[in-house]
Formats: sequence, structure tokens, C-alpha cells
Amino acid sequence: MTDLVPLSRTQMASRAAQDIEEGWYVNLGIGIPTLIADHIPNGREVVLHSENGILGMGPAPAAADADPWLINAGKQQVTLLHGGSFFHHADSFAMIRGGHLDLCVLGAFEVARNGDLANWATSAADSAPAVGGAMDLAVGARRIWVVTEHTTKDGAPKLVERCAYPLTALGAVSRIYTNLAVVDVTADGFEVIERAPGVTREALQARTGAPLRFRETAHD
Amino acid sequence: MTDLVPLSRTQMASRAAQDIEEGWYVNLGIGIPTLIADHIPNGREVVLHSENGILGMGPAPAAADADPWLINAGKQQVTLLHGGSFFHHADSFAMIRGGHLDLCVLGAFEVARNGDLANWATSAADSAPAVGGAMDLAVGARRIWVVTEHTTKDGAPKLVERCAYPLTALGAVSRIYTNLAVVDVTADGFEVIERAPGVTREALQARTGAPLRFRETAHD
Amino acid sequence: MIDKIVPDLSAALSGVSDGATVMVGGFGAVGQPDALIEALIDQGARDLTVIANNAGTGHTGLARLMEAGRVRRIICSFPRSAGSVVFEALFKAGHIALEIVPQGTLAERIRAAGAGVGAFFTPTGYGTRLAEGKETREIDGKHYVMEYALHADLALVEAWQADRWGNLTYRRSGRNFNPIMASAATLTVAQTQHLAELGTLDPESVVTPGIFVDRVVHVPYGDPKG
Amino acid sequence: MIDKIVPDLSAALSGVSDGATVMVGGFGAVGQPDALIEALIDQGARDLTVIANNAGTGHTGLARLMEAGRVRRIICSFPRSAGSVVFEALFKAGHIALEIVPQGTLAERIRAAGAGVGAFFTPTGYGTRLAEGKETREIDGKHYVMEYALHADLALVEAWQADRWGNLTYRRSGRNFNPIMASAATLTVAQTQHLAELGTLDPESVVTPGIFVDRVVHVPYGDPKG
Repeated sequence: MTDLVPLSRTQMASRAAQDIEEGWYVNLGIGIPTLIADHIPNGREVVLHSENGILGMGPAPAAADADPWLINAGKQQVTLLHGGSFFHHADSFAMIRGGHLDLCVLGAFEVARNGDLANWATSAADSAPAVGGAMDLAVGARRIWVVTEHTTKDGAPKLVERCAYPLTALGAVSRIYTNLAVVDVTADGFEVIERAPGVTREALQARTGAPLRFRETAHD
Repeated sequence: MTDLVPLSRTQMASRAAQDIEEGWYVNLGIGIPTLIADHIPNGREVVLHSENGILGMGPAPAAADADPWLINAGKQQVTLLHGGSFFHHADSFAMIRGGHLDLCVLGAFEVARNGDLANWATSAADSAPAVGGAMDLAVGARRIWVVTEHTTKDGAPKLVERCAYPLTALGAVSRIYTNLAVVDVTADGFEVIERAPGVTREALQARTGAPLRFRETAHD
Repeated sequence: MIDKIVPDLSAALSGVSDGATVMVGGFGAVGQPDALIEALIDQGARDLTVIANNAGTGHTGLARLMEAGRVRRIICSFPRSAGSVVFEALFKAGHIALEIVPQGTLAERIRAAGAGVGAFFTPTGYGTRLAEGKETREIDGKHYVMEYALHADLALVEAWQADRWGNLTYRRSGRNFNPIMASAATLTVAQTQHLAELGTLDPESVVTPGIFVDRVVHVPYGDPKG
Repeated sequence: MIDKIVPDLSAALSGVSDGATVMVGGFGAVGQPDALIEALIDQGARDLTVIANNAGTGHTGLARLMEAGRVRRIICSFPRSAGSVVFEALFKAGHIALEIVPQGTLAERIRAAGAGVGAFFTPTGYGTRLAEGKETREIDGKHYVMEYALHADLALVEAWQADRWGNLTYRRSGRNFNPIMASAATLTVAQTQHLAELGTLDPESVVTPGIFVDRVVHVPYGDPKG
């Protein structure tokens, strides 16, 4: 039995990146999801979308190529790949809401076993939360994946029976990549398909707020 | 007393053209309204819109400049002025419906004294009428003018108490240019502001299906 | 590598099913995907619903598809153009169903489908025969009619330039319904006059980003007919 | 001759009234009409409602307008960016009202106003706190929230190029909310980095046709700040 070795943020991003297929149109949320762009396997062509009107986003520019006119939704400077294009905000969200993105990867405060997502307001008492494009992305993309630590800093589960935080969207999430596991959201709730090194079924269940089923073939 | 001299189609178009102001964005319907473009006074800059995605439409091309890729809503070849632009159909009707056109000039089967317009279906029994953009234009432009013969070929009035033909839009028309008169549609019904040469008040009223008031100063 | 360019018209339309709803771009002859319409005739799908501004003219293209008995229903704004003889005859004989939609409502319903908007309120048609039976609403003193998004299984569009990602440009008034139809169908196929190397289309001037396009076929078709 | 170019920022904002609703383009610092915002501060109109994606950062631009007590209410999607200190303080003190709108709903409401659509049904926000009290509707098995068009009295936009007819282009991600805001206001004012002679902008690449623009002011402002 090995020690429990949680994945780093980079490892989580890298793990999720492996499952993104050639030709997908993908929006990557702020935080760990943004890191995914750097880990898409070489030679696999994926088209990145940014809410502020960009398709075909490339990596951060080298200092010499910095372009203050080209930023992503996180307000970081980016580049544009060959084949990229610009459009306005209504057209950008038409792409999102109209079901044209194959995938959106978001962060989360909580994901419920029915796929409900809470990722925008930290409490019901927060009177000025910043929602941004999260609600549009969560209802619009064909697949919503979440990348997040498995628990809060205090050790509270983020995969839960029912979200306590204000919801972003109902039944939106289909897969969760955490620092401990990869979990599918199914009609029957959470189904683990992969565990990080040294993570036992028992340890994972202990850190999760709803029952887990295990589809993975990995040894304990 | 002179003989009644109805205006020709060209004269009706020319008369309406005089009232189009510098800087207006204008859509001209099929038929007599299309002729207006050729009669806008020299030096008065007016921007013509076409439903199929053109602003800044110019006159028909000389044979040598004919461009089969550039047609107006009536499917006639046109030209593009400096300052013109192209856009798609949803954007084109956003301009129309969003109240951005200063004026649309349409033909009519009937105009009622309350401004109701009937110009798309020749009878309630017509089961496959072609509506095109008429209903959008009639509700969307800031002003709707009608250019039409004062009566049908059979002598029946086209300015009426109430439309018998299927409606295009309610209360849409604000002014009518006919071959006999210029008539405003007011809260109190039809108000004549100009008569063609030799057209007496009595002759005009006899050819009109609703009461006329006379604001014009022209002599009889 | 993403490559949406298919070798021929047959590949462009493979898999189209009987009963499909098909959007056809173009206004008049300009921007009309003639080669794809001909290919659809060859492809054989039946019982189609066609969404287009017009109902075809003469005996070619859309009119020929209808004449071949393949169109069950047409949704359009202007069925009676000069020369819409095939439609007229079929309609009179009760062999084709018709839904008349004001041109701007047609465009907006198509755009709504592409944009994930389920329905919207337009002032167009309020108080007329075309609003009969439809829900209405008064908003800020103005009257509106509720209209639903209009999806399709297949959109056929004509582009001027296209690259392997499916980015499209159009030519002059050839733009018309093409960009919104491209966004509103499950399968969008573009015939293009020119192929462009990836990266040669100006990103500021791409009209239809490739996200909306599934297949591109190169048809150097020349000027619009008619 | 149509000439929408005005000589200076003061002329650009003449006639703006107290109580006006003002749309401000930009996403982050890119495409944000900084000079027009400063001019609005100088112009003096009070009791404003601001529609923008963000609620300002630092103590310049929109934040300074708010700090000067001129903004009664803000409608935005993301009030809390890094450095939104002025908004935070005013909001906490109850000196500014806030309406939070999901970013795509905000964009679509603005677009609807420009397009004459009174209201529409979007799936965004269904079942969440932001849909509380709003009408909902199930269409084809999917749940939607009804949202109304969002008009403004004044739109401030930043363009890259403009001509005397008011045709505009934008630069890269500077496009964002600018084109839709330009279409949704009674008075639309554009600051532009470059003036272009009429006829030199490619008609295929004009993003905002001049029909949406009332005044153009030339401000060679350089790169976005921040």
C-alpha cells in the first residue's frame, strides 16, 4: 500500500487534457482549467474559445510578441492560431448557448451527485457575486467537466449529495477531475473511473459527500 | 379650372423623393418606391438599405460594371456606394425591426384612415401569399410612407375607412403619396397636404373611401 | 489534424436521412448553394422539410427537388417569385405544405436556433393573419408575437472562401441567410468557390467561424445563375 | 453631406441628461472607451445607470465616475474583478444599486434591444438565484427563463477605424460588447483610434455599419491600459 499522493494542479490539468479529443471546440474556465491548454497532447488539434470573442486561441505570447489587444476571458494576454477568428459578445455567447462547444471545463465550489454545479457565489448571503459567463457555459456546452481539488482547504467534500452554495446550473456536470480521482456523474450518481496513486476506495469515499460507485479497474 | 392631371409613376416617385432628408437611412420597397432612388435631389446624401444585407446601395450598374453578386431585395443588380457595407439577414432585419431605419417606403393595396396597411395578400382566400419583408418593415421603420395610385384600375379607392385585404401591420402608415395627392395619416384620419394639378377637393374626396380633411394651401 | 474538406459532393451529403429538415441559403440566385441542391437531388433523401427564403424558380435546383416529389413541406417568406411554377402547381394540387413566415421573423427564428434562444417576442405580424393562434404579449406598451427557434438537421450554404477549419467568407449580397443557417443545423455543409490555406483568411473578416461548419466542398461554380 | 465626426470629446457628449442609462463597451481594458468615460465625468450628468460587463477597477474611468457619486445603479455580469475597490465600497455602503446578469444574457438582452426583440427565452440561469421571480417556460423539454431587451440612452464604444458615415471596425478582442451596445442606444458615440476616408473600409469587413452610430470622435489613444 502506497501513501496517498494527490495530484498537483498541473497534473490535474494534464490529466483532463488527455481526454480532450481532436477537433473539439473547447472553453476553459479561469483557474486550473486554463492550465489545460498547455497540456493538450502534441499534434492533437483542439480549438479554444474565449467568451470575449475569440476562437482559435493560442498560448501566452513570448514577451516580444505581446499584444495588449488580445486577451482571454481571464484578462491574460494570449495569441491567435492560424484559423482563428474574432466576433462580438452576442455571437460569442450564441456559440456557447447554442450548443456549439464540445466541451467546457470549469472550476467548482461544489458538484452534486445529480450534476448540479455551484461555482459562482460563495454564499447565499453574498449580495454582489460575480457570475460572468459561468451560467451560460454551464447550460450551453455539450459537455461540462469540472476540475477541482477533491475537498476544500478545510477538508470538506466538494462532491456532495446536494449543493449548499447557490447553483450555477442544474444537472450540468458530466465529469469531475480532482486531485484524487476522475469521477463520472451518471444517472445513478458519482461513479469513479480512476484514482490517483495510493488513493483507496475507502479514503476517497471518506473525502466525498455522496456515495461513490467504482467502475475503475485500477488496483487498490 | 384645369383638367385633372394624375401624376405618372415617375412623378409620384420624384415627389416622395423631395421629402427624404439628408442623412436618412431608407428602405425602398419593390415597385414605384424603388424608383425614388433615382429622384433624390443631387447632393443630398441618403443611405439606402436592402433587406438582403446591404447598406449604401447605389443605382443600377452600367452594363460594363454589372456585378451578379450584388442584387437588391427586388433581385435587380445594383451598386455599392463608398461607405456601404454587407451583413447577414438577421443583422439586416435587426436594423429594420430595431427602429434604425428613418424611413421605409412601400406600395399598398389599401391604407386605412388609422394607418393600417394592407400590401401583401390580395385576398383572404389567397392561401400562398408571399409576405417577404413587408411586415418587418412596416412595424420596424420609424416612418412608413406609401406610394400608390389613388385608386385601383377599376376605380375603387385604396385609401379606405378600414382595410378589406389582410393586414400587413396596424397603424403603421404616416404618409401616402398618390398620383392625385399627398395625404398624411393623423389621429383624426386622412389629411390632404397637397393635390396634383387640376385635382379638386371634391374630385379627390370622390375617389377616396374615407373622409378627407384639407391642410394644404394650394388653390383649387 | 482538423480537415473539414471533403473530396466531392457525394461525400458532402452522405448520411442525410429521409424526413430531414433542410435549410437552403441564398437570396435570389446569389449565395444559393446550387451544387449542393443538385447533390441532394442525387443523394435521394425523401420527405424533406425545406427552409429557404423562396420556393424555387424554373425547373432547376430547389424547384427540381420539389418536382421530384421529395419535399413534403416548405417554410419560407416568399414562395411566389417570378417563375415559381413548380411550387405553384404542387401547392395547388395539395402535394406540398407551406408555412409562410415574415422574412425577418424567419431570419430571427433561424438565428435563435443557432444561439440557443428557445423563443422570442417580435412586433412583426402582430394583428395580422400570420399571428393567428400565436401567443402575444404587450411589453412597454408595444405589442409582440411569440415565435419559436427554427432548427434544421442539415444546412446547405454557399461560401466564397473556406479553409480546412470550416471558416467561411461570403461575397457581397451572397451573405444573406447563409451565416445564420450555418449556425442553426446539426450538420452544416458549405460549398465554396475558393479554398484558402489555414491562416490566410483575416481573423477580423471571417463571417462564419468554423465552429458552425461540419463539411466543406470545393465547387468553383462561377457567377450566380439568373 | 453626412458627417458624424465631431471635433472633440465635449461635442461628442453634448446633451447627455441626468438619469441617463449608459452602456460602456469593453472587456477588461480592451475595447474600453476610456476617453469617452473621462469626458462623461467632465460632462457632469448625474444619477446614471451604467450597463457594462465590469464595475470598474482602480480609481480611473468607470471607477472614477462611480467614485464621483454619479452612478445610481450598475447592470453587469462581473462586478468583482481584481481592483474593483470603488464599487465594493459604494455597494457595501448602499450607495449604488446592482443588477447581476449572466454575461451571455447581458449580451443577448443588449442585442435584443438593438434588434427590436422585446424579450426572449434563454436556458441560462434556470433554477438559480438569478432566475428568481422570472417567468420560465418549457420548450421541447428544455427549461428557459424569460429575459427582456435592455436599451440605453447612450452607448460609449471604442473603435479601431471609423469613417464619416460612422462605419466602425474593431481590433482583435476589442470587439466584445461594442458592436451590440452600438446598436442598442438612442445615442451612440464612438471614439476611434483611426479615421478612415469614406470608401476605404472594406464593405465585407465593416463590423458596425454606420446606421448604428451617431457621433464619432478621433482619439488616437494608443494601446489599452492595464
